Amino acid sequence: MQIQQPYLIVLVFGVATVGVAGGLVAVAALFGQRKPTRGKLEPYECGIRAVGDARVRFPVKFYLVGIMFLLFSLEVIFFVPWAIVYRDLVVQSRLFGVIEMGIFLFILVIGYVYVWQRGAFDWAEAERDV
Amino acid sequence: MAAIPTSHYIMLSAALFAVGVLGVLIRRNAIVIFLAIELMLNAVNLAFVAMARHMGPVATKMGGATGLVDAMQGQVFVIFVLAVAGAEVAVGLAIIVALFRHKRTLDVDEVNLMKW
Amino acid sequence: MAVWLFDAAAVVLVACAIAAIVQRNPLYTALLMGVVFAGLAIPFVLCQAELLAALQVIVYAGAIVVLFVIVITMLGSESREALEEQLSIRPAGTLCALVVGILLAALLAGPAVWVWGSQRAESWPTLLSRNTEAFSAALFTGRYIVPVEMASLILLAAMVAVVVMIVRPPPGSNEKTTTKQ
Amino acid sequence: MLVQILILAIKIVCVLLFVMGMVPVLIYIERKLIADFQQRLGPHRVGPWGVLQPIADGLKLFLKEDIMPANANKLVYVLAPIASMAPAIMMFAVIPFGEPVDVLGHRVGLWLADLNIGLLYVLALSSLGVYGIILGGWSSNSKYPLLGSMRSAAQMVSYELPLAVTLLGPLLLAGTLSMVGLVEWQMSNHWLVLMQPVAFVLFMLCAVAETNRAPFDLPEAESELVAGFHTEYSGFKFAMFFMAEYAAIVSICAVAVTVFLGGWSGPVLPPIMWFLIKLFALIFIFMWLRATFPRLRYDHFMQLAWLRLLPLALASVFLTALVLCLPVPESPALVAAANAGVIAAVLLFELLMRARRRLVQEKG
Repeated sequence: MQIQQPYLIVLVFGVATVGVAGGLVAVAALFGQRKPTRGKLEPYECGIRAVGDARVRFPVKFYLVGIMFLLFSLEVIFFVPWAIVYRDLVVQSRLFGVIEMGIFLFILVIGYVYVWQRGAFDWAEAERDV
Repeated sequence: MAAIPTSHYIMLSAALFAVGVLGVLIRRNAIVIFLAIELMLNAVNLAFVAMARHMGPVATKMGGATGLVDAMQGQVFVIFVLAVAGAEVAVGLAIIVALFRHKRTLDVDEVNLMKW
Repeated sequence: MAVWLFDAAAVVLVACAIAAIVQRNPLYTALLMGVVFAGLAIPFVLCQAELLAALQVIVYAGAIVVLFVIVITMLGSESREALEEQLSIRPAGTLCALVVGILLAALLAGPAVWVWGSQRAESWPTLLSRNTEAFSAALFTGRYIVPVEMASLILLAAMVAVVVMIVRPPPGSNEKTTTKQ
Repeated sequence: MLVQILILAIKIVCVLLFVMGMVPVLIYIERKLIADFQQRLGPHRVGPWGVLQPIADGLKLFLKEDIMPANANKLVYVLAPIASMAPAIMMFAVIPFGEPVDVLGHRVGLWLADLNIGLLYVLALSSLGVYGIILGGWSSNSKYPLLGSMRSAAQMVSYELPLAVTLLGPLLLAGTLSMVGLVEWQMSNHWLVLMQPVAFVLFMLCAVAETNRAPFDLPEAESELVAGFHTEYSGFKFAMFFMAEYAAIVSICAVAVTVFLGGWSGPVLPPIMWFLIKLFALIFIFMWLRATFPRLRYDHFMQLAWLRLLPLALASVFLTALVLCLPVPESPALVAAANAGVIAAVLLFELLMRARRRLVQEKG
């Protein structure tokens, strides 16, 4: 099980990191003084009293970016194993790897161009489109 | 370190899948139901990986190509599940957002446009 | 050692999953699910699927749950009532659900009994040392070329669907919006 | 066995101390540098040449009152700084600082863990960095933080993609995901920055955006959003966000050094010195950028990611792949030329964009 030993170390390191970060927050909470007043606890709005609820609804653009990120990152995860074995693919049959990924990339580019042409990446539009 | 018996994986997978099914059954919030579906897909992924390891050498006997490649069948499925799950989430959340804009609700019991 | 680690992780994961589905606040549900999805990397690594473990974290915890969190925070205050559903505890229903869940888990765990005694994984370690390469080779040396391209097509379809549903057509086009009726 | 565990513990403590210790150092260097750029003195009161200033600031923040706004979601509010700090530090688990050395008869690598998927581990952690920011902004229950966090989230996910794609080029050439493997490959071949210059530049651009640094610091644009997602944070939790930002800079620069600049490799000086020299050189670039460029407009900024960097990165990867499968002996110069050829592609793309815009204008 030699191969998994580094992962155990990473797990230990992760626990240590979160422990240190959490510990710092906890210790700092003990030291800081605490004299809350109503004004202090109000949400900051440049000095005036907060108007309305803070949790406003956002333009759908923000969500669209998230979704495009998800779809494109799914495409990218297919590139990773391809890149790992690419040299082997070239050795086995020269053009197979590049053609295989070429088709994949071509389909991706169709989607990209469609999304782009429909103005999904056009943020100036978002101002009007709340 | 001893290898973990495959049965442990299958049981974890079964438990997570059952929790996912329960989530779909008992909740009415569309977002939560969706997350529960993702949980089920994850449980299936886990079963795929575990069975790939379990069946690895057996698959080698059946296949024609190199043993390494054949032993990876289960794992290869997982990456396709990931892709399909991602696409599903993208479209599903788009539907949820569009739905919310119209009906101001996420309750699946109140969304009965398709019913007549 | 590995078995302990696995079992501990399994218990935590199932606990988080249960906590997630009985949570009123969907943001907590999403975050707990994120923990479950990221935590599944542990069994994946213990199963010699390191590449998939990383992809699992990148795709699920890094993209899918982030998207859920963005949607939940984005829908904003008007939706607070819509988001937080009243979890009504009806004893009979809860009991039924529990019975269904246990039966289902037992049914699904059936294969576990089937593979209980058999330990066929011994010859596997010889493949281990280069298993990310093996995985990549399996995916790209030709056998799965059609599924790979199909995956790309599915993602293309998803892209088109999302844009059609969410983006308004540019002003001037006579296309009808699908979001406004 | 015991010795190994001891060595591991020492290594973990060292890495943690290194990252935490880099934060005050960076703050001091940055303040001095920016002061030089603007012909001011910068901190000079606390300690000789003001070197103790960051420590004094840290102590002050440690003892400050910790204000939690009413209506804040308490649990998430406390978790957010931790969630934004942990991934930045955890990235260091796979960074190799130097060659393996012999300690007490054990061969010890100057890295915590040489994962066989190191590069993906880095990507996974950088994609987790978004949580701290979204949660911090959302839980404060205040408008500026929420706006800042939404912007920040959109920005980070947008630049995440080209960042991941630029790492594919080196992966294609070296064929390994292990960080140590990458450094060793570069030692026996060439530094990857020579073969992938465009990818390196793109990576650095995305790194600046990922760490929310000027000129891409839109989430914390003072003139628009007060302080962005951490407006409502005070005391030590604020300091945590601050530290997280600097830790993220150090870790992303360390990744760039390992992947593109040959990690610890270099003549004469000991390997770890080379690593540090390269690291500080890249960090200097970060500060130089901040001193030189004004902030971008938000729509331009998002378009930069999606319409420029992403296609550019994909083209650079694909051209590299094309060159590798040519029936000629592989030469670094050819690979580099192909990579630079992407620039030509971009100019073409730019021309097409211009033409399209003109067409649209004529129509409208």
